[in-house]
Amino acid sequence: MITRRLIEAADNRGSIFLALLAAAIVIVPILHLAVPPTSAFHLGTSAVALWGKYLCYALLALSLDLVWGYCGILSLGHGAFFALGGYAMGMYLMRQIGTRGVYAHPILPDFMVFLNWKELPWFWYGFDMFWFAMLMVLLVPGLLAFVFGWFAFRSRVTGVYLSIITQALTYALMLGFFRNNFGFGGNNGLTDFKDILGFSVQSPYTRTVLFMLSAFALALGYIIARWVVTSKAGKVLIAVRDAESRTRFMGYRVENYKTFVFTLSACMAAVAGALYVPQVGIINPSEFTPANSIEMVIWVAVGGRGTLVGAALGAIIVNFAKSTFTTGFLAPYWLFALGGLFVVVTIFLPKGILGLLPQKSEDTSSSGAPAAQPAE
Amino acid sequence: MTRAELGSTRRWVFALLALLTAAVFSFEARAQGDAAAYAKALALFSNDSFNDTDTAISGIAASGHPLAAQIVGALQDGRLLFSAETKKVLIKETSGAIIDAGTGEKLASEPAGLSNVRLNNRLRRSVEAALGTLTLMSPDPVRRLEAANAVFKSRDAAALPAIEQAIQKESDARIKRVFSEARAAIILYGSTAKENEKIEAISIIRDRGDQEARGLLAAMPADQTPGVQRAQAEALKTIDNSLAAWAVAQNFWYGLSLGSVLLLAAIGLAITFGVMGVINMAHGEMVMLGAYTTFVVQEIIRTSAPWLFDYSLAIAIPLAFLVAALVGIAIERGVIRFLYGRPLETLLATWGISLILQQAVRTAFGPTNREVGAPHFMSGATQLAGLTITWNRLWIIVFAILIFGALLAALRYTTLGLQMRAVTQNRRMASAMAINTGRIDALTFALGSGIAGLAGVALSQIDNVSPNLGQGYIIDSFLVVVFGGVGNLWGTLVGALSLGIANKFLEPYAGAVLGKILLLVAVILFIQKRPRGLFALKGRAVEA
Amino acid sequence: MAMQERIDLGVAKPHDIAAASLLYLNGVHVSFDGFRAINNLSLWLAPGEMRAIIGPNGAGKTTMMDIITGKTRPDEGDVLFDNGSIDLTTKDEAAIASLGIGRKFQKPTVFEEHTAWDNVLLALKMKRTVLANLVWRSNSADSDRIEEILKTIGLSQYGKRQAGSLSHGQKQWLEIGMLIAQDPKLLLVDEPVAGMTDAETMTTADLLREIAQSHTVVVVEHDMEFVRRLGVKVTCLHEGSVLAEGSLDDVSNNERVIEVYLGR
Amino acid sequence: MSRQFIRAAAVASIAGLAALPMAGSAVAQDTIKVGILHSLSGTMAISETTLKDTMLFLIDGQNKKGGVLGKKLEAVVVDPASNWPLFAEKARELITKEKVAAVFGCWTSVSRKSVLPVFKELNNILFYPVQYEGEESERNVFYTGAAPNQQAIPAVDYLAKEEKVQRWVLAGTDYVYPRTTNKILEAYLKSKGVKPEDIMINYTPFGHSDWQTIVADIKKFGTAGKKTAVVSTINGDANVPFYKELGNQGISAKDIPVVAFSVGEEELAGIDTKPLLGHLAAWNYFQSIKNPQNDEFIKKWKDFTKNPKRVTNDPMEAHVIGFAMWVKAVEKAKTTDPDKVIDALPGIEAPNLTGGISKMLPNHHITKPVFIGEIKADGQFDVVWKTDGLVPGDAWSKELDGSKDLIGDWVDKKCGNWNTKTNKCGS
Repeated sequence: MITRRLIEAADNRGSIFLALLAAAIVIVPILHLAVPPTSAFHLGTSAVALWGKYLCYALLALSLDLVWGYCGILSLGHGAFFALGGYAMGMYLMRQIGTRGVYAHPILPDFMVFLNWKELPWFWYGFDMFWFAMLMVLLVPGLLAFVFGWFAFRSRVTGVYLSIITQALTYALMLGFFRNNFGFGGNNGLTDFKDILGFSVQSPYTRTVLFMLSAFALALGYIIARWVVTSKAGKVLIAVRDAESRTRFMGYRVENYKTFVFTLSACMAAVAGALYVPQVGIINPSEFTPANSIEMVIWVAVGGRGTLVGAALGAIIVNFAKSTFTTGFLAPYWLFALGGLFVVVTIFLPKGILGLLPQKSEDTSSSGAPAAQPAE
Repeated sequence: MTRAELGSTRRWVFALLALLTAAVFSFEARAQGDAAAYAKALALFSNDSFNDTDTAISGIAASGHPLAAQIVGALQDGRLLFSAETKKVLIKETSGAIIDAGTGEKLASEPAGLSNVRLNNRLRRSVEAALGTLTLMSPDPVRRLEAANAVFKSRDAAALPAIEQAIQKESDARIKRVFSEARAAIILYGSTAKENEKIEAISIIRDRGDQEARGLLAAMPADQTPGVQRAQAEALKTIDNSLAAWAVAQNFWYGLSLGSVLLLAAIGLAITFGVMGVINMAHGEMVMLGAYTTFVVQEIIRTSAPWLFDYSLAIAIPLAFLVAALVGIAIERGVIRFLYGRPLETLLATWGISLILQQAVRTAFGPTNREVGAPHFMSGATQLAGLTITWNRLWIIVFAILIFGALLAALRYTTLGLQMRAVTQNRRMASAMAINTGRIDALTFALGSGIAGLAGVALSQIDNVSPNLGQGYIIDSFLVVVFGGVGNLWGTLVGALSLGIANKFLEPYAGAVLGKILLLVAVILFIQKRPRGLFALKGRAVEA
Repeated sequence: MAMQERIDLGVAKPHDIAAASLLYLNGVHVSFDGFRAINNLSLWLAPGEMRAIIGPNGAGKTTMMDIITGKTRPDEGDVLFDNGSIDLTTKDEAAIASLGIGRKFQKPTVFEEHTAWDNVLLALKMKRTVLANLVWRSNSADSDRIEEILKTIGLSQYGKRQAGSLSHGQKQWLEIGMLIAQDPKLLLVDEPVAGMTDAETMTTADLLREIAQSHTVVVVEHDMEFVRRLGVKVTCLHEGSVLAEGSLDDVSNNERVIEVYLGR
Repeated sequence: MSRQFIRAAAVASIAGLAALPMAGSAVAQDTIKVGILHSLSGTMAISETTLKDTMLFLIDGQNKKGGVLGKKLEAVVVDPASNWPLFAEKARELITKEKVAAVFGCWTSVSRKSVLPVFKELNNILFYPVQYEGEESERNVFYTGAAPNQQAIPAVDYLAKEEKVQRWVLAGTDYVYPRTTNKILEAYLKSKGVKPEDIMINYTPFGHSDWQTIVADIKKFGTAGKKTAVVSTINGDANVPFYKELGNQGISAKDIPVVAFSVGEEELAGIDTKPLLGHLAAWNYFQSIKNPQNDEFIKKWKDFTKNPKRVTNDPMEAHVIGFAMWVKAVEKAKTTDPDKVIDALPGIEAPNLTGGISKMLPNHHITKPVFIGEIKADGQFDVVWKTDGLVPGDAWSKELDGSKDLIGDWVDKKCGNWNTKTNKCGS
């Protein structure tokens, strides 16, 4: 009965989570658009933009939890997929600027004119079409994850080794995107966006829609992730996490499972990135920094690894704290707080915040067994 | 002798006499004129204008005045003073005494309102050239060598008689060679020399064979005879060939030096990660602490015991080890020991520690870079045949090798090393044999951290001492250890050196950024091929 | 007698032996960093046979299993399966498992966070692809089979317990159950009774004998009582090669075996 | 499931409503808020922390003089943590939540680019104090740092004239500022008759620390017989190892001088300056420039920071000028309303610290003098050359094809990229 109850408990948590998202999708537009700005109940642009960003981060954390929490793959390079998704969206947004750029070039983005480029590089073709850009949002990071995973998992690079080469991957991409010759705007990245599908990215309506889309994407991401982890394949993933070679001896092609979940996760991260870019208005290579990717892991750890909901929650909590901490007199202490969080969570809260929540009495009574140690 | 011839002879004699008289007269006139020119040139110094100073330098140098060398020397060292009011120019001797440059008299006291005669780069070159001509006969061989090099660079035709005289007198073969090179340079750039003289000069320069010789030959005035041009082209080709061969060796040296830096950064990690299996993301911060310790040591020495400055690094080495090791013990006892067997959690916790340490150093020392000076034996470079070897790089390579050797010996021959290996191989068994495993863990971690601290001392010589110092090395260090094979010190050595050398050989073709990217990709691919690195342990123990 | 058989092997054409064996190892060598873990090991198993492997620590028993299951690649030698038709040295673990070779580890390795039921479910013989497992839905045929296996290994009432919370013996049985669920042609069982009580040991022996009726089984074990209870042909390994082969009594009376076990 | 869903949704709605008053607008204050948007942590803290202190110092000084329009100024400090999206978020927070009248901030171009849409959308004012690549003129931004024509081109002119340099190494960190500056310089040098083979361009990544190969290349390039100089747009952290390597490989300023655009007093404080003697920097301000305003400023600054060793530098002066201009503009407009202040700013004059009067131009750049300084042993600069008067900042470089016809004019044309050929805004 434990399994069922566990699933039910998770379901319970999950439905609260989905309900919250649904509520946000309904309430935020009303408060932002319908309630007059003078009212105390009006939700400002900055709050909508901020929460939209948090939701993107939550989706990113969810994708990371899917691989780390359920399959034991600690990716320290998930920022790369997030950023690639963001770049694909950014490229679309750049192409939409058209002649409104400062140099008024009909095709070339400003930074290319600026560097005396004469024609559009081949990899920028097609990004003026929304559908193509959206396809690329999924395809490029997905393909990278697939190829990387295919090689890495087939040669059984695991644990720390994998973490280190994922880090090297995002580091290499960072160096590459910093290069101006690469054709993605170098250090400045892509910015100064105007329209998305003909709507101004700065209008309150677009912002609201983007916020709703982010919430929706998070909900959808959660449902997909949940569907995967509760399927039999999900059981295989957990089996791989806990005893990889045992799984292999039972005839499962572990590398296929890993590649699958890694690719799926990368696509989710990429969608998060694509939604993030129009809301924050910039994508640049610093999103690739390994430090960023490591920070994402702590969101998951704070919320509770292997819980999906916890990961999303952790992302929101940590980023909310970051927004709060980086203003005013607390500003110099933000890194102390973040660093302390890393230490405290790993030592004292191995199950994250969700682990702190009181379990339902029926769960605790029946499971007399000691809780299993989280394994790598 | 015919009349006519006689007449002509007489004419010659007259002419000669006239010439002689004129010469004597002009000599006197020149002496007077010189004194006037000297005074005039000297006065120019007080105008505080770079152009005037330049004129003044050449005027003083040409004057032949006994104080000339002293004045130009003082100018070079910033000891030439002037008074804007009285227009007097004064020399401040190294002893502190003040001499009136016009009269050569010693002044009783330093007048008020003096300022330095300022120099810019162009003037520094003029000073150097002037000083070169003036000090060719200096009794000090070092000065003579400097002078010869200065003339070689300035190629001042006026120095030719002086340098020819100097060649005659010179007994030191090395200086003599530089003198003749300088003479050759003057000949090549002058228009008066004959073809065979020039061809000989070319061969002298060719034998020098370095980059400067090549530059000199390549930029020779264009109006040369075909023979000279041919010799020039051949000499250039010879130099180019030898330079190309040396360039490969030089590149290898750069790679070795980069590799030794990587080795230093990674070797502590080879202990904590390789031997203990602890993913210490705060490793870079240990390096940073070592660098800051060096800074503090130098700061104390600067304020309280400046004569010790050349020993500052030697003093910093044990202190940096100690500081980093103590912080290491604190981290191990405070955090890591709760996380053994959970490598990924360790990674996160130590990353947190690294953030805290960075911000702590930023709060304590400020966010800006800190100045760490180089002791004089670590500044500059030496020429080893065609190789330029910079002293600081050489010392870092030596230092890295010493640390590596010491560590290897410590692990092999000391009790601590033995116990360390015992604990890492079989913790329970070691514990059963009355080894205090907790103590050994702490000490092992302290050793790894301490070595990182030592790396910090070395890196303070070539990199920024800033709170971000460690961040730049952490990814590279991990890659080195993983590439070399975890748990194998030799693997780390080979890994570091081969990555360093590969990087340096890629750099000329791909550029610094792309080279680094290519190398990262290569390492990623390599790890796919050999997941456990170059020197992987095999057998049952690995999977356990 | 063991010597006799080895000579026979030399005379008989390896090809014929391989064709008649489910598992056939000939002249296998493996060394780790210069240490020869397996040294000219030759061994063959007839289909349906049950074989016990004994030998002191470091004799190469586990390494032999690693070789068969594809975890370790031999430096040289033949490892053939299914009447010599399949070369195992070219396959990886998952492929070998799919061919029908199941393995139980020395240290019980069950999926601790899964229930006993799920453990068996994961082992159950069916498609192993990602897609098939994503869309798999529970059905009565599979459930019945799992119930049956749980019953066989005596864990019926523990189906919903987390495997991590089972006792040591129960974990061993669960792992055997998972082997049964895989329905392999060949079962490799590494020290199934280590750490078990005497009663549990005997139950396990009976369980294995039952399994052996429909499967080919290789059991590695130290416990001589247990081996005696199995009552099958015994191979004694030493320093990576076969020292003696025959009935337990023959092997245990073999001089060299005594020498190896007792030392001199 | 569905009942749970509805229940949870209800709970969530209530929680959301309860949290709302917190998001409500701030109450009107009787102070004028000024936003300070400089990184206090992360990689850029090294440069930006000083500018935060400078702003606090300036605001403190203004308040001692009685504030502006009879109100005290209140500094609002945020830490964008060297994270570019966070810059945008913090800018939004400063404007909408804190209701600041103007923001002084940013260092890197990317941070400015990141906040730009926010300032445009919310219509506020940003004073940007750092030398940059130009090619921008925005209504909401006032550029008080140098444009390329106020730093790079005079420096090259100096080298060509005074040092007779004929061969050029353009070395920079690979990002927009060096890329653009080098593009402009390359075009400029070629227009002055320098042959392409006499120009070497090299880019390195941020924080590059192993300069052996590149310095050797420079040495090789520099010993080809023609006088050579390095024009360095190498950024921050990479400079120390670069200069150390130069010194160690025996390249002195006499042989191959290096003129840098990003090395100032603050950076030199972290370098052993012995091997750097004689290398050059081009700035619009040096601490060593002697005049009463500067002396007074340095003294007050040291008092304020309680650190007698604290140095001053060019971006600080830019904030001094920018802040003075903003105060004057607010007083002229008699309001802090951004629209009115933006209109009031062009034409405003404020004394700079080097004895001149800088003026805000219609393109939102200012006039500045240009100085070339040689590095002295004490980490200060000896001014060896300066422009005759003040140089007006060009928003658009005359050397680049894409921008040579563009001008910024927010007074008459109300346009940042007015095309003088087509007489149209933006094309």
